[in-house]
Amino acid sequence: MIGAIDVTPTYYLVLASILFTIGSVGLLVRRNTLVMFMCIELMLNASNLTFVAYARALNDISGQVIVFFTLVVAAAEVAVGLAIIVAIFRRRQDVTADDVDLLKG
Amino acid sequence: MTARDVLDLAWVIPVLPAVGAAILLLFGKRIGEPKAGWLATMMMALAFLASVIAFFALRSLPPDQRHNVSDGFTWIESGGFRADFRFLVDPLSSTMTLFVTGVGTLIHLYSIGYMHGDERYPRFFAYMNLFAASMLVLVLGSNFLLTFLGWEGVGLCSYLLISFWFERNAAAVAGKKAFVTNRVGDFGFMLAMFLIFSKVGSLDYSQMGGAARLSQSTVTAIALLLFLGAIGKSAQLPLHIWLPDAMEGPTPVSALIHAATMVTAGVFLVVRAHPFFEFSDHAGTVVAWVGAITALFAATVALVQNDIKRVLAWSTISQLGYMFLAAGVGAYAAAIFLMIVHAFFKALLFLGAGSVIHGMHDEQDMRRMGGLRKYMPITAGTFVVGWLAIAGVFPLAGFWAKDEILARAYFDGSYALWAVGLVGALLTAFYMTRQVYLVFYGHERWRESDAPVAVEDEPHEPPWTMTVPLIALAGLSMVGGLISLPFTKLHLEFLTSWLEPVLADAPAPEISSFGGAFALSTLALAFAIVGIVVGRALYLNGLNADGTDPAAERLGGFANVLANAYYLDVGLARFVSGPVTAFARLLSVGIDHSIIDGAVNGVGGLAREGGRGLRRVQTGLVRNYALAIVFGTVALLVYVTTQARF
Amino acid sequence: MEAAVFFVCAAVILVGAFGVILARNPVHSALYLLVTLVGVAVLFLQLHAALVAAIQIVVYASAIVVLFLFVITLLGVDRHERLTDPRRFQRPAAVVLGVLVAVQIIVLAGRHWTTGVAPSGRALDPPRTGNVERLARSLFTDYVWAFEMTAVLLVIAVVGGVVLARRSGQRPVRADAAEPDA
Amino acid sequence: MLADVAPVVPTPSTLGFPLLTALVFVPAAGALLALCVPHRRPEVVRAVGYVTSAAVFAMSLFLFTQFGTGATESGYQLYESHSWIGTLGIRWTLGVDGISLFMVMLTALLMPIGLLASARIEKAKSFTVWMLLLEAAMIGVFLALDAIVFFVFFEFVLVPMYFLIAGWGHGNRRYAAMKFFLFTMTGSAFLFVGILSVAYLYARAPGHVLTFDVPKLTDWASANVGGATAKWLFCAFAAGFAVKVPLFPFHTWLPDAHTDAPTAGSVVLAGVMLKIGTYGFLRFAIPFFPQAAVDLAPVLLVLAVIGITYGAIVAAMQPNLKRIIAYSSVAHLGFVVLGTFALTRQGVTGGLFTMLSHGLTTGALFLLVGMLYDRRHTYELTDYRGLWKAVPVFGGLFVAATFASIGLPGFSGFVGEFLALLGAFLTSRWYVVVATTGVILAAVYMLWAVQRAFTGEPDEANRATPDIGIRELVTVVPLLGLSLFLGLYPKPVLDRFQPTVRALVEHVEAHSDLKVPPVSNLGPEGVQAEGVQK
Amino acid sequence: MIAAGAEPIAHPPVDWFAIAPEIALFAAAIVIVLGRSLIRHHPRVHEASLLTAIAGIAVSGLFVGLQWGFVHGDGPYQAISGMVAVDGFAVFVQSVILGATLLAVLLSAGYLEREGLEGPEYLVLMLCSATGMMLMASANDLIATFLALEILSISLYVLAAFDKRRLTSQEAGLKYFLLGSFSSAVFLYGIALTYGATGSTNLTKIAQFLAQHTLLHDGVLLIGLAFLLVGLGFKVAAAPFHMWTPDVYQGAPTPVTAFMAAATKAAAFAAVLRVFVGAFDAYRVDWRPAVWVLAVLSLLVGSIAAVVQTDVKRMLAYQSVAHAGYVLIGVQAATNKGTSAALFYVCTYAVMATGAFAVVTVVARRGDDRHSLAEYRGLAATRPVLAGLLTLFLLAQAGVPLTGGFIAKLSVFNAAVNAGQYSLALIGMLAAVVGAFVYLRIVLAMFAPADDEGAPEGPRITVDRSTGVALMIAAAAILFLGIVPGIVLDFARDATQLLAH
Repeated sequence: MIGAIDVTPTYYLVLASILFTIGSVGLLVRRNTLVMFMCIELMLNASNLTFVAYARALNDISGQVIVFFTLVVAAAEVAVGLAIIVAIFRRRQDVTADDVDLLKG
Repeated sequence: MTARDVLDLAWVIPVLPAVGAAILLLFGKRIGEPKAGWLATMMMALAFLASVIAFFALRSLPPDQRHNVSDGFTWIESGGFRADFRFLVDPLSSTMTLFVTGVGTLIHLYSIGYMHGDERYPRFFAYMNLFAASMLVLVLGSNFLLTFLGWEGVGLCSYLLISFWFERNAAAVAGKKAFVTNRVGDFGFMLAMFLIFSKVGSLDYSQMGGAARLSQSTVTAIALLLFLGAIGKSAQLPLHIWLPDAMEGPTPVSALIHAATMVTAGVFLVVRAHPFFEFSDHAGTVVAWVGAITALFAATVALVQNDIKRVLAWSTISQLGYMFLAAGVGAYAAAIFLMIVHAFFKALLFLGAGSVIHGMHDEQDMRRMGGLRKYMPITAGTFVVGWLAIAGVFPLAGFWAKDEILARAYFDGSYALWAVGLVGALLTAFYMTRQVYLVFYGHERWRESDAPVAVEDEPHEPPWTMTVPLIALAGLSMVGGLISLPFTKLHLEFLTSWLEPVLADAPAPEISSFGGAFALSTLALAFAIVGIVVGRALYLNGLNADGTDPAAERLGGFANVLANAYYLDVGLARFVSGPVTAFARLLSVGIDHSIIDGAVNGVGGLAREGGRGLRRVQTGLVRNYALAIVFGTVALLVYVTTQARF
Repeated sequence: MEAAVFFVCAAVILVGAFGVILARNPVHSALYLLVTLVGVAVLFLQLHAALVAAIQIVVYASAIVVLFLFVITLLGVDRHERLTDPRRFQRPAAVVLGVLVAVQIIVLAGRHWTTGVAPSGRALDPPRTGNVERLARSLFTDYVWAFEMTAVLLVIAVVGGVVLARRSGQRPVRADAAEPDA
Repeated sequence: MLADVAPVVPTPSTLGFPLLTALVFVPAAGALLALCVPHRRPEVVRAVGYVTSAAVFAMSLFLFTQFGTGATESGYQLYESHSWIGTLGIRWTLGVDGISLFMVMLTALLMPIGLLASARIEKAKSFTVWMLLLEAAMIGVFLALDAIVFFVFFEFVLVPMYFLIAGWGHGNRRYAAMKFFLFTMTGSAFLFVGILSVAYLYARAPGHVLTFDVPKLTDWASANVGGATAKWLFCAFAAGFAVKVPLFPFHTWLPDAHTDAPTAGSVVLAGVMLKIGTYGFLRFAIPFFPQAAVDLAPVLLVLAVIGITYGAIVAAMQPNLKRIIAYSSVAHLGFVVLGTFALTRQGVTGGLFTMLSHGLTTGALFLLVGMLYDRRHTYELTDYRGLWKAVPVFGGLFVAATFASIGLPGFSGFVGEFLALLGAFLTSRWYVVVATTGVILAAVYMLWAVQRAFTGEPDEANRATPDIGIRELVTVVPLLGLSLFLGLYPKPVLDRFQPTVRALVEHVEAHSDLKVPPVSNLGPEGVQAEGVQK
Repeated sequence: MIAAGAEPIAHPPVDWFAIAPEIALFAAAIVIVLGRSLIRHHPRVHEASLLTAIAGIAVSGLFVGLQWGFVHGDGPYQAISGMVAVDGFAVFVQSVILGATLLAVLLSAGYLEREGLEGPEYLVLMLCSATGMMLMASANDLIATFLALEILSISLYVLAAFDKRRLTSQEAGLKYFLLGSFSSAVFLYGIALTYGATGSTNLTKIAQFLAQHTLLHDGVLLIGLAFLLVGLGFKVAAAPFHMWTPDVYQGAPTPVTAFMAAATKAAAFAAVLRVFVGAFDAYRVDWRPAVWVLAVLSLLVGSIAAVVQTDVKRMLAYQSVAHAGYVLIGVQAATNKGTSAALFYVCTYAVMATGAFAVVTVVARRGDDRHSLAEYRGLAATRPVLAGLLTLFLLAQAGVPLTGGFIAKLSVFNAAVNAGQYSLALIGMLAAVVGAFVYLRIVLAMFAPADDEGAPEGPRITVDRSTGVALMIAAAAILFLGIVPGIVLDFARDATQLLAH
């Protein structure tokens, strides 16, 4: 039954879009900076999935190549991002984003 | 040098006093007290001399060519508009210059003594000279605009001289009041000039014959607007309010400006612009009635005044009313005639009053005078001449002038005007009699007690510089009537025939019956004598024993109304100034500050509020910022949805 | 078969994603993230991207998630997050906007997700043989410049990490300035 | 329609040296020089200021002698044009015509006077620098014939003035300075968009390249921009200039700025800067869009009339002497706008003359009030009393200035107001009837002020006030003397206005349905406007 | 499973000349890193790093100049598989970035010494960030743009958080990082969708594709476009994606703020112009209104929010949002005129912003936290030259004539009016009025007497040599741009050829 469905790239793309949305909503609702950051990873993954799905749909290898770069970016972001979070934690003993509001107005 | 060459130099006449004024303004302090006065007087005398020369030069021309425009330059020129700085000498302006400079010289001379010891002595003569120059520009101007220059110049000098003793608040206020009230008239004058230019294409007097071709409404509008100017300057109802207050100025000023010359400028303007009044059907009537009513009104007010100068001031208003009455009925020459003789006797009266004030150490209240003829015989004598002249006693100057006006009104068919004039004449005789008796006869009410007053404190006759003008003016008041006697057949109406070229548009009607004229004169004389007799009867001993005024006593409560000039001034203050001030305050505080500036600041406040709002949005929470980003994204996506091809 | 795999993976991925944003403990979130990453990796395989799938597991699932877990444990913040949000509008608004985004994307894209035309010569290899060579070829020809750019990125990551992580021996210049809330 | 109106052709300078450019640059160079003088040598700074401004005045006199006065010389003279910002089509184009000549001279005259009046001011160095920069910018405004160059100066003028008010003013000076700056900048926002729009409409026409050259834009826009476009653009220009003038209801910055500015600032502000607005109307708004100007003239006339009466009434109610004079400027500039938008030769001439005259008389009044402030440190009328007695010469000068300001015939103010009213009467009679009441009101508020401040017996504080000094006399007397001279002999000025004004009015008539009703000619000799034949 | 007989990979020819500027800059960074590691304790390591950085910038500038000569002569071209564009546009933006970097480095030198911060790493990050910006300016492929964006952003996250003594600095770093990554993710997703819709990430190819095909269903493309706009809008700090700006600008070390405002904006706008005006020219009807709204919002929000601020740095931050709005006015004209106007504006803004923030750096003194308006009270009396310079920069930002700011505004409004956008020009001018109010508030404070409310005590304000040089350069540049802008305007005009083929 399920097997009868022809899974076109569109399926993957819709899935990716939902994943992207969940990631962005997660960023908005969570207060823990680490989790917020994980949500960004979800969004990047959604993009990756989109690229790969398009690679398949367009029959073009570029989409897959781009994922490599995304991975590098993600890695670099994680390295720096976590370092920032750690640095802040050292001072404040807390990773809740809402408490970081010295700058406002 | 031909006569025309001489007349081309007419600019000299106003320039002489102008130079005097300039010198005195710049170097007055250095010139010092007596010299400044003498310089000013000399300038006036020279101007008089020049006027006389101009008069004879003009006379030497045939009557129809007695019209000359002097050398000068273009003053204002723009587009099709042009006004020259040139002086017109014709019989009218020549006459005016003669009496302005003549009387002016005498009053300058008088002032030398009168102003003795004043701390701003040179300044006074500077203003006086400036006034004379302005007045001469006014009468000699070859177009309305130049006349307006003089018109405003005399207004300025009037302001400066009324508030000459500006330390006194009343003087300062009076000066301002005079100028502002005059400006109301100027409003009319200016609009009249605009209308004339737009309809006639020029402001030159030589072009005013064109008035004949204007529509009736235009010509009436012009005439009435000019008359508005004249009302302001000549203190006619309802713009008369400034003149009584103007008595705050030094007495020579009152004599020169507020009796003899400046205030008659309105009459001069009407005569100068007579084509408009002639060709208008109704303007003349308006002028005559305003004049008549003012004459009567002012005369009644004069009945109960106690200030020696205020009586004369109201009298001046009244006499000016007569002049307008004359002008209104087309008797322009008669108006000028009265103007001239009025200048003589009213200047005389004012100077006499000044002499009294001088002698009484600045006392102006007639209730504290009396019996002065013993101490000031020359003053008293000349004052009596002035009194009889203004009262219209034969054969003094006033008789002839007033008689001519009343006759013209009568033969014009305006019996009501004539009757009003007659009643006015009676009142005039009465209030002048009252003044003379209060001041020069009766008890010496100025003595506080029976204690003898030190000799130097007693009233005394002024120095010769002051008495000479009195005597001269008294002489003129006596014989002034000679310049125009109503005996056409004998060619004795010199003034009328002299002015004829100017007034060609307004020929005097032939007075048909000499007998009728004689009867009218007799009646007028009778009225004057009645006034004198009644006045003498009431005031022979001055005031009543209890210090009350006999006439006021008989008038009862109405005396108060008269004393306050029918409350016009007060009413104006209360019902016009009050609301106007309130309105102005509303504009400046309510509208300007609150609404307009408030709106401006409101816009600023709006930005500030917006900033505060944005500030609240900027919570400092990173998730909120992300929310804003997502919100923007959604908005963009919504927009994109409207653009996309599905 | 493909459909079955897809739907199972999709379910796993979504469960993982929701887990990330709903788990109260960050450690759990990280683990849910791992679930999602693995699910995505499977889908990569489905899409003929074997190498990418492998890298996904190696770099993402192992390296990155481990790094997350490491930091969580290092900092000892594996406490439960309070569920109440101090800004009450934030969560409903976030959900509404999120739904809107998803709906917009899906509606707009509709059934026409792909409109582009692939350039010739860079086609995927047939599924059986894999794409490694093609991928390498593309990476070192078409994308060689991008590849070189990643070098800068890595340098930054290293330097940045070092700078931030180092406990500086610098003294605060002004106590009040350095510790506004101390 | 006068179809054969020749386009106004600029006459290039034949001097062999760029006089107009020098007029702009000499003060700027002076400012730079003053900037280099050390702080502790204020006397050197002052000397630089005096010498520079005096040199500029001398140059403006030279300009006067070089200015052609023939009846046909209606165009721009001493025209210079050099490339400046080629990419944007902006050229450094300067020229002078009858309209700008006297504005330049007025600026050049008021500047040394302003500096001299401020001889005792603190922080002399920066003061002098700002004043000289202001002079350069203002002269630039009047000489610029490239719309953007004009705008550059128009906008730049704000900066020195802002600093002069904020730095050397009194009272609520910072508020005033800020208000002044923001108000004018708001207006110029519209002006700027207007300028750009005209230039682009021009550039879009076939065969045209982008230019901001005023003569070219004038010729083209007046003939080719019409209808609603022209009206909108006219409004954009008008908004910019109306704030500067200022027209009711955009005037509220003026009393604040004038009152709180230092004396020299007030003099320049009232003397020159307000005229930039009316100058802008004459240089841009009206020639660019004649039909729109004619169509919208009633609006401006109404605002002008409101300004005249309203300004006067509000002035009367002010308790502060300087504020009274400030509000009187609103009224005076109302006459200028009234005359200008009468669009008759007399009206425009009158407006121009009033611009000049107001600079002299109000300048003198502000100088005098400033001296009073130096002595008494107050502007409140209630603090003054009987000053005339205490300071007779000063009082005399003040009264003279008062009457000059009221527009007494014999002073320059009258010539301008009379011509403006006369010109307006020909086309817009009833506006003039209302506006003429301003003549009465002017006397009311000025004389009332004089009465309150100068008459009566002085109290102790006022009695001790020293009279005017020589330096102060030197600042005031030339202004009043000039006002008197021009009131009695305005011909040198009017003659130079004439060709330009004539060309302007003909330009408007040729490109609009304006019909100035011909003045009737009913004189007996049938010769009109020839004066009296001898 | 590489077949043994597979042919070797043939590298595309690497055009070293095309990438020389970036390489020079990055090389300087590497040299500093190496030097720092090898000779750690040498006392002069700071000076050496500084000189290296300046040398790197200089060499890079030299190459940019050479490229300009080449492009001018032989025309623009693409290099390295079409990923790098060597054209006037890149040259212009790179020049601006280099200039801004130079000023920022000069500014930082004194700052680092004053604050006692780790110099070499800071410079490395700044140079790397600048390298990213340079790459962004020349990127002709969305992937290259994305990578460049990440390079510059990640360096800036670290730089923003660099001053570890101040919590505010770290907070700025964290906020910037979280939001920046978020927007990068959105941007990346946009790239993905664009790739799907057009089949390529290469801007030239996208443009060609869109020029040759009319999409029957362009939903995906438009979503992609929207996401690209969000990502880039975030970087240029356009409202409503601007909210990080005030916080980050305020918290970051002031020289970093200057660098962010000046150079980042230039790079980000280069990307905006290349992507929208260049590649998506065919879709101008769709994106222009969106940019219109962004421009208006930025103008209003940036100006109005600054009105009530009391912190000078924050005021300037908000105003930088407004300035983004002005540049967007030029962008949304979508014409050559608009592009060159935007370029000129970016160039001018770089100078004005760096200058203003330089003075802010100096006034903040040791601790970098004296930014409130009260600190500026009486500055004109105590430090007239400094106050004068700040006045100049602020007036330039307000758009006063005879400064570069005026010409910049003139150019963008010029472009807007040319494109028929009268209302936009008007709104821009009115926003400038509000902006002027903000700037004048600062100026007023400086010229107010110091004793009005008693200026807070603090260490003496000192201007070190390199900061002084930076200030002088900025001041001279701003006057140069205002009085004889012709050269730069011509440069910007010639640089509008966006896409090299």
